[in-house]
Amino acid sequence: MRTITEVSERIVETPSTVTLRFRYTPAASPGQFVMIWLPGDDELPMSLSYTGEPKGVTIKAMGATTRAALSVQKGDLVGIRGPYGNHFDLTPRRILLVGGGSGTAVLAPAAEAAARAGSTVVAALGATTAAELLFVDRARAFSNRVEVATDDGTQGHHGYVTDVSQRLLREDSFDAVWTCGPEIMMRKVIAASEARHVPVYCSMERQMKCALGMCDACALGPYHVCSDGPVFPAERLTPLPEFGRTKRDSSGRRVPL
Amino acid sequence: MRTITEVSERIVETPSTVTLRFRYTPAASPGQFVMIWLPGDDELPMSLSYTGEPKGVTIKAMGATTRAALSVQKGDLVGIRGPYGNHFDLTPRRILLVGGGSGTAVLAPAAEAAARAGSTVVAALGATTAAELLFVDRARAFSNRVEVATDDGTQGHHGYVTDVSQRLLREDSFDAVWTCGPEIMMRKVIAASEARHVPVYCSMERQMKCALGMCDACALGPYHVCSDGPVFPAERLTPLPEFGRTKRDSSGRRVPL
Amino acid sequence: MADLRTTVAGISFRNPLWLASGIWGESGNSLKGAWDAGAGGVVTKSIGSEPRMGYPNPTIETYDNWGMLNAMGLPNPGIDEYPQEIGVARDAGATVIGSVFGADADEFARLGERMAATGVVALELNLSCPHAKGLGSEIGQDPDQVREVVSAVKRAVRVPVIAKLTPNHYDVPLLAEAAEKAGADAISAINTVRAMAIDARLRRPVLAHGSGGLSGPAIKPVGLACVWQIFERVKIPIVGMGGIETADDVIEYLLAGARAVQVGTAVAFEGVGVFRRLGEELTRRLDALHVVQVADLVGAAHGAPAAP
Amino acid sequence: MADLRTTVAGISFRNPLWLASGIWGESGNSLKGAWDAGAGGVVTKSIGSEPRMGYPNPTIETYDNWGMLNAMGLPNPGIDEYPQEIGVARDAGATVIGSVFGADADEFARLGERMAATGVVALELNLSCPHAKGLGSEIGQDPDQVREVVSAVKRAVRVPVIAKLTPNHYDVPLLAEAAEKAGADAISAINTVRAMAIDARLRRPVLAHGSGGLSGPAIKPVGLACVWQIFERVKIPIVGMGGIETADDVIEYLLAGARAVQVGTAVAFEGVGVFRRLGEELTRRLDALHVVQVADLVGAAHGAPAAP
Ligand SMILES: Cc1cc2nc3c(=O)[nH]c(=O)nc-3n(C[C@H](O)[C@H](O)[C@H](O)COP(=O)(O)OP(=O)(O)OC[C@H]3O[C@@H](n4cnc5c(N)ncnc54)[C@H](O)[C@@H]3O)c2cc1C
Ligand SMILES: Cc1cc2nc3c(=O)[nH]c(=O)nc-3n(C[C@H](O)[C@H](O)[C@H](O)COP(=O)(O)OP(=O)(O)OC[C@H]3O[C@@H](n4cnc5c(N)ncnc54)[C@H](O)[C@@H]3O)c2cc1C
Ligand SMILES: Cc1cc2nc3c(=O)[nH]c(=O)nc-3n(C[C@H](O)[C@H](O)[C@H](O)COP(=O)(O)O)c2cc1C
Ligand SMILES: Cc1cc2nc3c(=O)[nH]c(=O)nc-3n(C[C@H](O)[C@H](O)[C@H](O)COP(=O)(O)O)c2cc1C
Ligand code: FES
Ligand code: FES
Repeated sequence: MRTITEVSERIVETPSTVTLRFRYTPAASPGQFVMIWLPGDDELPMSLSYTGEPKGVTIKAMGATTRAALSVQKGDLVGIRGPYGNHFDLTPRRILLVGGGSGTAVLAPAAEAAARAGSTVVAALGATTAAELLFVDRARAFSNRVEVATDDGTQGHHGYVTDVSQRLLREDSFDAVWTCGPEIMMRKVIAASEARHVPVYCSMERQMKCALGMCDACALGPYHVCSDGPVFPAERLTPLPEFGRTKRDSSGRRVPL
Repeated sequence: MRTITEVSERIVETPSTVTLRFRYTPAASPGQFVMIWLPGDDELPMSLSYTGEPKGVTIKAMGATTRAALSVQKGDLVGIRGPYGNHFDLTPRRILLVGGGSGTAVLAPAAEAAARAGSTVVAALGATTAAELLFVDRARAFSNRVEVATDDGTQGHHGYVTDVSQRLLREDSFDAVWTCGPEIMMRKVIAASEARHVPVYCSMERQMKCALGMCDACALGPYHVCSDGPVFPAERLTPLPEFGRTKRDSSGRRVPL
Repeated sequence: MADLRTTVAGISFRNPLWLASGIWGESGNSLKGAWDAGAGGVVTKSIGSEPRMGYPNPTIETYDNWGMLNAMGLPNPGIDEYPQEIGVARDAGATVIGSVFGADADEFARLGERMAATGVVALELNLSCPHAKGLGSEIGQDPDQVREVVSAVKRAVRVPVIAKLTPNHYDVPLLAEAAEKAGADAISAINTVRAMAIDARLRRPVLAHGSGGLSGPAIKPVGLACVWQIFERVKIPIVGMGGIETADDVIEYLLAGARAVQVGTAVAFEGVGVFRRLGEELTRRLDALHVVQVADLVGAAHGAPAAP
Repeated sequence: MADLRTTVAGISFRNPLWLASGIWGESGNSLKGAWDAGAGGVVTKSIGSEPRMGYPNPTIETYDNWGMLNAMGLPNPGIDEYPQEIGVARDAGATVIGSVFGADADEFARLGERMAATGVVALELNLSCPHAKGLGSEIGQDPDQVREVVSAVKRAVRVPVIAKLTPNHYDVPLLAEAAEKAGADAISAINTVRAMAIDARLRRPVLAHGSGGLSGPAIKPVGLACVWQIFERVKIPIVGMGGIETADDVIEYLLAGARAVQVGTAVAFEGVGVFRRLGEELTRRLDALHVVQVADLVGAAHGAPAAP
């Protein structure tokens, strides 16, 4: 059962990233994802970047389909099913957000909800370049400490967002770290946090087909990212030989990340 | 969806009639029927002679299958689906019951419920012979006027139950007549009641297969007895050329009643 | 307001929603009833040469709201008695399609001729009952026999001939092609899907006949696949069915390639009011989709694959 | 307490509840997961000679709680890579059945040989995928080709060979007979039912591939009919499947003639916990019915027609 719904708003977030908003009424929690079908093209897993009405996804052009998704216009029809998967634990506490690139898409609504529920959120957001930084303004609304990093130094720290998060972990104390981004980045976040005994929750991405915990496309060690995740506590990921190293392609073969 | 249920009690009502009681929880109203499957044998429509728990049907040996039904014992498994069809209107008023043979089976629970709801019930019950009179004691519990007739004069009026009901209609005044029995009997009841402007409700019987208003086995004029009936106001029946004259056999051919 | 009329094999129907064979079609009064309730055409119960009692009960099993299993066993009053039933429906102005079944081409031709003589607008050949040995199903699974039967009937009658196909075949369009080659004017699909119910506690099949045919929502995806594939392989019009309950179901069948549809099990689940509701819903839905007439949708999903 | 153990083709299984092919079977960890969750046997994803990406998304459509449509397109890592996955499952002690698909008898034989070499207890030949042209379905609908493929594989391997059949045929037992004659050690049935979903508003098929295969509760009556009919025509054991969700579903398949069953779609609807729940429910239900062992139910509904 898909719901065919109209894109009610299209927001260009960065040169490579757009947000699509649409009416889709099933209840969703931050961290969950939907399968979004671009009729005539592929169907993709996308975290909800807005979990209230109208819901929204924020898509970064990575390959053919996500590039096609960028050309979806207001009024176009898309197919939505879900939401699927687990979500972030919103118990109030001190949370450090570490977002890399489009990874910030799933962290933003979670942080918003956590802040509303009484959490204190500090955000470290990274991108290749200033123009690609995502949701910095949105982060300023839920956090009074937002630090950014760019690979080319065009804004904030010149270097990796993990440099920033490492510093924040030293300077401040946190009850939890939430992160989403390239796995190599998340590995670094985990290493730094573990050193300080702060639990880390990673939002993972894998190829998805069924999103129902059936087809094995998203198999990650003993887990299915679609139904056991996408949010995993770090201690479940670090023992996995594939974490940060390999994924499976559409055929199920292991390939380097 | 059938429910397979155990016969919890078996009561021999007359030499040709037994009641089977069984647990079957779906709510039912007096007048409704179930399809009762005797595994290894046929499935038959039977009015509920008890609509509360345990429910019950009262079966008279007519042909091969109903004869087989008589040998069902306590503890045997039967399949039940339903209840199907409409039911008697239980608004309190003065009701005359005219039951012929096993027709009394469906009238008894209806009269009980009506009496409980405040109706006054007068009952005229007929059978071929005294031993075949059905539910006379049960009728005495809900009615302070129960009159019987037997074809052979072994009890009550010697002759047809319609002689009795005609007299009662003359002697007393009624808001409604409920009847079930051979159609020729019901035609007579209708004629006498119409003369006195008392509306009549007849519980009809036809061959049934689906009981879902689909297969046409129970077609009666423009009606399906299973879904439009089995209870019909007389004015719907009298215009039908088949009423009291023909029925359809299993092939759908019209045959004399 | 969208125009619901449709034309199949040169015959025009006031709407595309026909009563399916075997539902309400044993008696003329019921055919009339379905017509009065808004059906665009009414297909008779499948009629044979002789009266047939059908199988003993249980003849039906239901599955929640998604399916129904039946093995009625083709009960019917036989072609000698049946014309009086059709008379009742025709007197009421109904557009009647006469369904027949037989054991071989000769019997189909003789029955077809007599059925055509009752004044039905078209014949539907039941080549597809999944639970009546020797009566349609064996014929209906063999392209050669389909061709023979259709040819024989075509020689015998002048009304359009619709070949009703089974889904229980590895290549349903092959059967449709055989029918088309033999001169069939239209295809209808699908009949029920071969199936069975067993009771775990009683350790026996539920239906007296053992196996039966599955109908209702569960077979809509099966019917759509058949209609889609038939549409790609024949030119004659298709009447689609299997599990139709909503206006969207109707539209899906039209998009797959049907010019009209039939409704069966929904009559049991909802009552004959389903025809009026579906007609109204369909009009509203077509209006909302800016579709002017039913014909504009026929086969319109072909050539629009879901992915490049 | 009832004994859930069962034997199929001389191999003994701790219970009759196997993981069906194509569900959780692409990775060794998942096979291990299903085993750890209580499955009595785990069937691998159908593996081919080369890595295959499968069809693009959408590959799935669901229907409330009664069915699912899929056209995955047989994605699989290929037989070169796959042995390492089986290794993971075998190391965990799982009883693994290796499923393979191919375009002809030669390919099946070569694949079967390599699959057998991984140490699986049996092979399952996927002769029945309804939506992959040239890969099993055409072979699986032709008794001659079924015979050829099974013979070729039997010559190539020593482990038992299970032929998995399609329900999309007018005479499924005919295919079973062909497999039996060619030396198959068991039959498994059914694969999915050919079906399709179309979106009324978008005017296009939902699945990227167009058509797909229906699974889940909706096809249980279809699977039961197939197993029943196969049981009446062959002597080799049968592994039944299609829509199993409850202990009674399992019992019905056993009564129809299956010695074991497979569970697929229920894993999506309920999670892998379905194996533990089914095992517990089955034990309780068998106890209540005074059934001592699974074997006592196999085929027990035959010879008990519902009506005289
Ligand atoms: C649960 C979940 C939530 C997601 N949420 C978002 C989101 O909110 N915003 C967003 O932009 N994307 C998100 N994604 C990722 C998105 O689905 C993929 O980027 C997309 O499938 C790539 O599709 P494509 O066809 O454009 O790229 P492809 O042509 O398939 O690939 C383009 C490049 O990206 C790489 N790639 C593709 N898929 C992935 C992946 N899953 N993980 C890592 N690298 C990949 C390829 O290797 C290649 O280098 C999410 C994925 C999952 C599983
Ligand atoms: C809604 C409904 C409620 C019913 N409730 C009861 C009930 O409470 N108790 C009860 O004993 N019976 C009831 N019946 C009737 C019962 O179903 C039939 O008597 C039974 O089907 C006869 O089956 P048989 O195979 O024994 O008889 P058959 O062998 O079919 O016939 C035996 C004789 O009865 C005649 N006959 C068979 N069926 C009918 C019929 N439906 N109407 C009139 N004559 C018939 C035959 O013509 C023949 O003379 C009900 C029927 C319906 C439709
Ligand atoms: C109770 C019943 C009886 C049927 N009898 C016939 C019949 O006599 N001839 C025929 O061609 N099809 C018969 N069918 C098949 C229907 O006409 C139709 O093809 C099928 O049920 C699928 O449509 P549905 O899902 O809307 O019911 C029968 C179906 C049912 C449920
Ligand atoms: C997503 C999915 C993938 C499947 N892949 C395969 C496969 O690769 N090989 C195979 O033989 N059967 C495959 N099947 C068919 C199942 O093994 C099983 O025969 C069918 O789904 C019926 O069982 P179920 O109703 O319990 O799912 C697949 C089914 C599904 C739903
Ligand atoms: S996407 Fe199919 S199991 Fe996760
Ligand atoms: S019994 Fe089938 S319509 Fe009444």
